[in-house]
Amino acid sequence: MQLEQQLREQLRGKDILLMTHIVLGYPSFEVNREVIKQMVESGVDCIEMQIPFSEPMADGPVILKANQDSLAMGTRVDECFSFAAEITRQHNIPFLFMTYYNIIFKYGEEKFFEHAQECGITGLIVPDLPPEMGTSFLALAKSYQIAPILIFTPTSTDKRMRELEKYGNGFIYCVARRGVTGKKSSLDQEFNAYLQRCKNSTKLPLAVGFGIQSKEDIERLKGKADMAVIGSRTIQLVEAEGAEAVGQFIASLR
Amino acid sequence: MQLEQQLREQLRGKDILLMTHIVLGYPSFEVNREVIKQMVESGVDCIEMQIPFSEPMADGPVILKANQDSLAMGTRVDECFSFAAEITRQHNIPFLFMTYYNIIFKYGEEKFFEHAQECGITGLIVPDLPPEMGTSFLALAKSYQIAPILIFTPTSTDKRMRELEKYGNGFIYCVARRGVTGKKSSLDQEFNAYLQRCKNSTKLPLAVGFGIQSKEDIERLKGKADMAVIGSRTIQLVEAEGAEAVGQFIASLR
Amino acid sequence: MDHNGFFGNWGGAYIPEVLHQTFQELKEEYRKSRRDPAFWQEYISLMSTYSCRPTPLTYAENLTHHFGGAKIYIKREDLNHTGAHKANNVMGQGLLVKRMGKTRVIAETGAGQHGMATATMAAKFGLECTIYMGEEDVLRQRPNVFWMEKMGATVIPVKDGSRTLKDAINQAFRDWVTNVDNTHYVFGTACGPAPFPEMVSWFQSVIGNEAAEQIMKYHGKMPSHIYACVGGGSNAMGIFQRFLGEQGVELIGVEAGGHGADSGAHAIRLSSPDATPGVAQGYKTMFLQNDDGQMKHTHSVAAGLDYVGVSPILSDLWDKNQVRFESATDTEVMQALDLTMKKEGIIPALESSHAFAGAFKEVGQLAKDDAIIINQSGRGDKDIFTIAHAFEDPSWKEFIIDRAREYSK
Amino acid sequence: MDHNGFFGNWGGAYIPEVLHQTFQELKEEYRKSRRDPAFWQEYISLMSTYSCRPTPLTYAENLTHHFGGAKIYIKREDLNHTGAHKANNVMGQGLLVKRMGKTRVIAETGAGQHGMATATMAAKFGLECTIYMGEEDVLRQRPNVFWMEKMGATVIPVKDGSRTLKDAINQAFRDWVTNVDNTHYVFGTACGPAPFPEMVSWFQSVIGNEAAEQIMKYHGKMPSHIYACVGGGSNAMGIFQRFLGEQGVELIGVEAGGHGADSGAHAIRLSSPDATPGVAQGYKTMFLQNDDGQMKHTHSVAAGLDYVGVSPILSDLWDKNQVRFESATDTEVMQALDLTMKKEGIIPALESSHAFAGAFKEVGQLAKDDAIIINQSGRGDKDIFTIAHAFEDPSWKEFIIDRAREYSK
Ligand SMILES: Cc1ncc(COP(=O)(O)O)c(C=O)c1O
Ligand SMILES: Cc1ncc(COP(=O)(O)O)c(C=O)c1O
Repeated sequence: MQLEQQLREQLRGKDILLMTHIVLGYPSFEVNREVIKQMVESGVDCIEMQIPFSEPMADGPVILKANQDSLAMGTRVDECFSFAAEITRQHNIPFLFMTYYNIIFKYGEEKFFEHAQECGITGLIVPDLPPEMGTSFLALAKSYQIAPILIFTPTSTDKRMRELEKYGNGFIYCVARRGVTGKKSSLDQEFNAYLQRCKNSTKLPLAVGFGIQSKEDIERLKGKADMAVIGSRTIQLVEAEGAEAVGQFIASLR
Repeated sequence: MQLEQQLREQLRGKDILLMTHIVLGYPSFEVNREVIKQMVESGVDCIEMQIPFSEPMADGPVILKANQDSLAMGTRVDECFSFAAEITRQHNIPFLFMTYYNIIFKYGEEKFFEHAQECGITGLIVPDLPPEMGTSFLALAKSYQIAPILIFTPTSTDKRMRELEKYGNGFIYCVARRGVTGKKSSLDQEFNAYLQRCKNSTKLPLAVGFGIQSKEDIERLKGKADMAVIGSRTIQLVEAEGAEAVGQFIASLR
Repeated sequence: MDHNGFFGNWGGAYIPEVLHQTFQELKEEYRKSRRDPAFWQEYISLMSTYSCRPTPLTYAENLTHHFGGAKIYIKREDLNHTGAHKANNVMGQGLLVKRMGKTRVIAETGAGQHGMATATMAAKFGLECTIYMGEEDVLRQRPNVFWMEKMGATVIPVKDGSRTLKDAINQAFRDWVTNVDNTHYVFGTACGPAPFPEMVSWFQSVIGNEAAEQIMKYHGKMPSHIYACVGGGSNAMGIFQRFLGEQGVELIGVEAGGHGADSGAHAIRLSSPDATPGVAQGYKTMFLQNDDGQMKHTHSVAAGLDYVGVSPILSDLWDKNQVRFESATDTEVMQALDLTMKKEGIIPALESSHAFAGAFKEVGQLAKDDAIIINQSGRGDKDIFTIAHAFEDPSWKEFIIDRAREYSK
Repeated sequence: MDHNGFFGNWGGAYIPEVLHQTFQELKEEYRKSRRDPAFWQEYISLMSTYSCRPTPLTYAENLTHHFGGAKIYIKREDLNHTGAHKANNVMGQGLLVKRMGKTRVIAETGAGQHGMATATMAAKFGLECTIYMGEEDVLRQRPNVFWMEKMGATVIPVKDGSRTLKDAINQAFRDWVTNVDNTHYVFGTACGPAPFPEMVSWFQSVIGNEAAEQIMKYHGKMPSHIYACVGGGSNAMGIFQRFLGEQGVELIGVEAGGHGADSGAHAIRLSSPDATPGVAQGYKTMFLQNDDGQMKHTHSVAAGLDYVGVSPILSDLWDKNQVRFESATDTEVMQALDLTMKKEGIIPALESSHAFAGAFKEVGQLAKDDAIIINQSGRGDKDIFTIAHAFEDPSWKEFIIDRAREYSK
């Protein structure tokens, strides 16, 4: 409830919210720090921080490489927690963890939630954990008041959406298309129909992600979604032009 | 009968006869001519001239190579006949053709015998023609008065020897051991027993071949065989020391 | 399998939401087919006209005398079309694909055997086909890549991670979530999200069913031991299932010992303390991972065993002490291969040679009137580049150098 | 076969006298075995437990549709242990060797398949083994040499003559006459002195016997055409025999057209005027020879068809118009191979691909309700070096160059 309320408050006076994605430890925690600062200052409303995993099966080449490079430089899960604690103290927007289930499972589910809560994390995105596999996870999410972000996809039937929504909290993550992160999505008529179906299936705020890359994309989502998610694009930007370029890019999206 | 009589005549006054082997066209007909001359002058009693064949399955490496090289230089069957005609006119010892059956078959059996007779050839050694396969061959041999030389081997049973002898003429070629031409044979006790079996099986003169290489070998055969056959040894000698060396070598054997 | 795809504590289906619907359809088709005797009949008839089923059970007389213990029988999956048990699984899934009306298949491959089998099936069934193969494995198993391409498949070398089997699996999933509508992912072993572990084991069960009948016919009673190598676990499950619960039959899975259990360079999940429970590649099992849950690099001379996870069904049987797990090192495996070639004129795949090595360690102590079965999951002549290399055969090296000289001109 | 080993004008036993006795024993053992039903039973049981008999008959649905003519069935000798029909002959002779009490076997080999099969049999039967292989073939088929050596055989490259199959045969005979007491020469095809042509054909007859039963079961009537490649002629004899004299079954032997019938670079004995009757390698048949009776060089992309002679039994059937002979060029053969891989997921050996090429030229014109059988004598994955080379596959070349670089260090 915490996360949903916070987002709804932020939505007052804004057409649409912006969520961005960073991969922790890539290219370094240093750079993460700077990027987040710029994002927050440029008006990002929510940030998902990915704890890297060696097998990121739902990620495309950009984020996949970021995961691997981060791990190759020695990033540990505990460091991700410390970093989160630091960041959430500094910035007053919601921060989420995005990671694969094994990171949580191996850490110990309850311990993970406990630490996440201590670190000020308000939501969790776990792309390989459908609710059927997450009974204890969902129960813990409830007791630790951390929103489990469920995912709608273009292949989800209405029935499936209604089922997912029962477990969801904070917001629903609508992936814009089939596939992995990174490639551009065409936000066409078919997409609009799909988004309408999503809307009909939940009362939670709707975030749209996967391939959202430009002001134009975001304009198209206004009125149809509550939050736009920028993923791979900022990672590429940092790779190409450095952390400094992020602020300007984010500002240009609004 | 011609050949047998001639050999028996030559045997008068000699302990043992010598037969030598040359491969026609190897290293050239020129050299063949010189080698034969030296052989005859040094007292060789009989010469088998091999018409080369591309598949000399019963020959060892020395004669095999001689066959191949002769063919590679273009030796033709008709040249072998012309050469034989020339040589038999010049020298007054028996000359035989040795070759594989395909040469005869392809030439035409009757035509082959006719030409062989015209060229003064008195015997034929065909190592891949057992009498069962040679019905017409044996009949032609009889009518053209050319001796078909049959072969006894250490694996021949007494029964088989008696059978072979029925078809044989001129002499019997006892191969000294299992195997192909060229390698040294040990003329031991077992060999003596075998030679005795050969003797018991035929009234024809006995020639012993395969691996006879030295005066010592020939000494051992005296009294047991009628003729010793020198094969690969002279070919190697010509290769190593030239045609001139042959006369001295032959002389040294006696 | 419970309704969530678990076997005891293991298994499940940890899949991206975009695959939910396609898994529903797959499970439904699988359930229907499994209930339909005509399906199994069609499957058996396909396997006996296109592949060589039933595969023989060979009595290894010379090896038996050599070790002087129990009688050694070899189940000859190497005689399958394409040279390994992988054909059983692939042809079965091919029939399902036809029923589901999909037009494209994808697969991961380690040794190349599963890729070969899938490319073969795709050619036969007229399906489009893409094979993901770790770059390192592409290098190890080039001939298989050549044949896959010749059969019309596209082979994509995977350059991420450790560039082996697990990375090829991730990449195949990435393809699948993108092309889910027309594409079926032909999973190659008894791992991955449910229903794959059970479904693959079902298709492979033909091995054990035949073996049971054959051993009764030749030996008159059940075997005392059955040995199978364990990569993902499909050939092991294939032969084990029929004998589970048979009195007096011990089932032994042989894992890849690599440079040794203590070396860190191996792929031993169940018979060493190096693996811990985890969730990856869509399922929960014992994984070789670090304390953070990051997967470790593995090593085996056999590409097909060089994998971080293991069938959840085997983890369950291990939990329940119904299957014993052992390992064999690269060196032991090469020795077992050498002996088997010389004594029986049979060339097991490097993967299968693990089962032989495992059996050879024990068979001498077993009673002479008992029999054991070794599952020969595949043939080794595909592995010429690895095997000739591992034996350091000098004339092989010379031959390759000569060939290269010709190609470099 | 008459008592001198002739089939019409062809055959016989033109052997050095030293072999007379051993041939007597061989003929006697063969005659006894042929009369003894227990022998054939032992043979069939060996082949069904050690190799994969009966081999399947596969309906090639896609090829059938592609050509739009008669139904195409493929007899799958490629699924035999060691990958070719050669196993049938070798295992049969192995049983005879055991009965004769000999302890050593020798063989010639062209493609390497017969050598592989013989080395395998020798390992299984505990016999010493020496394989003669033309030097050129050693180069073409190095992997087979590696495996033969690994199975304990000694492989001797033959450097005489054209350094191919016929020279290996001569060399094997030279070994035989030397070691006749303990050695049996396992002749690899339906050629050579009697009783080999008939005896080898007898062992191979298992192919046609199975095929007849199978085609009746699947197709309900006899096939209209049967295609087999013809090197020495053993796989062709193997499948043809059973159908000789069957009404409406046409038998077609496909020879190696090499660079074309007019090129002089081929191995066409019966379907071109280039061959004439001759006697070599122990038997009388149609040989590719010059006017003096010297054997010519032959050429084929398939080592196993690259031979100057042909089975005397086939020459006789050709004389009597009971078998029709055609040829396929190297180019046609590569195309047929390519198509078969893509359409059916099956990789015929280059030798066998000749039978496919021959059939593909005709099958489109044949009635749809008829069926043809193509004898797939072996599998092509052994030929990777030749096939990848012939297709000029660039990544294959690169791979070889990389490997060589590693070995040259
Ligand atoms: C011949 C062979 N055996 C065994 C395996 C291991 O797989 P599994 O454990 O699923 O049988 C492979 C995998 O590629 C293989 O090719
Ligand atoms: C696969 C295969 N097919 C055919 C042949 C030709 O032999 P044959 O004509 O005796 O069947 C060979 C010979 O090596 C072979 O390996």
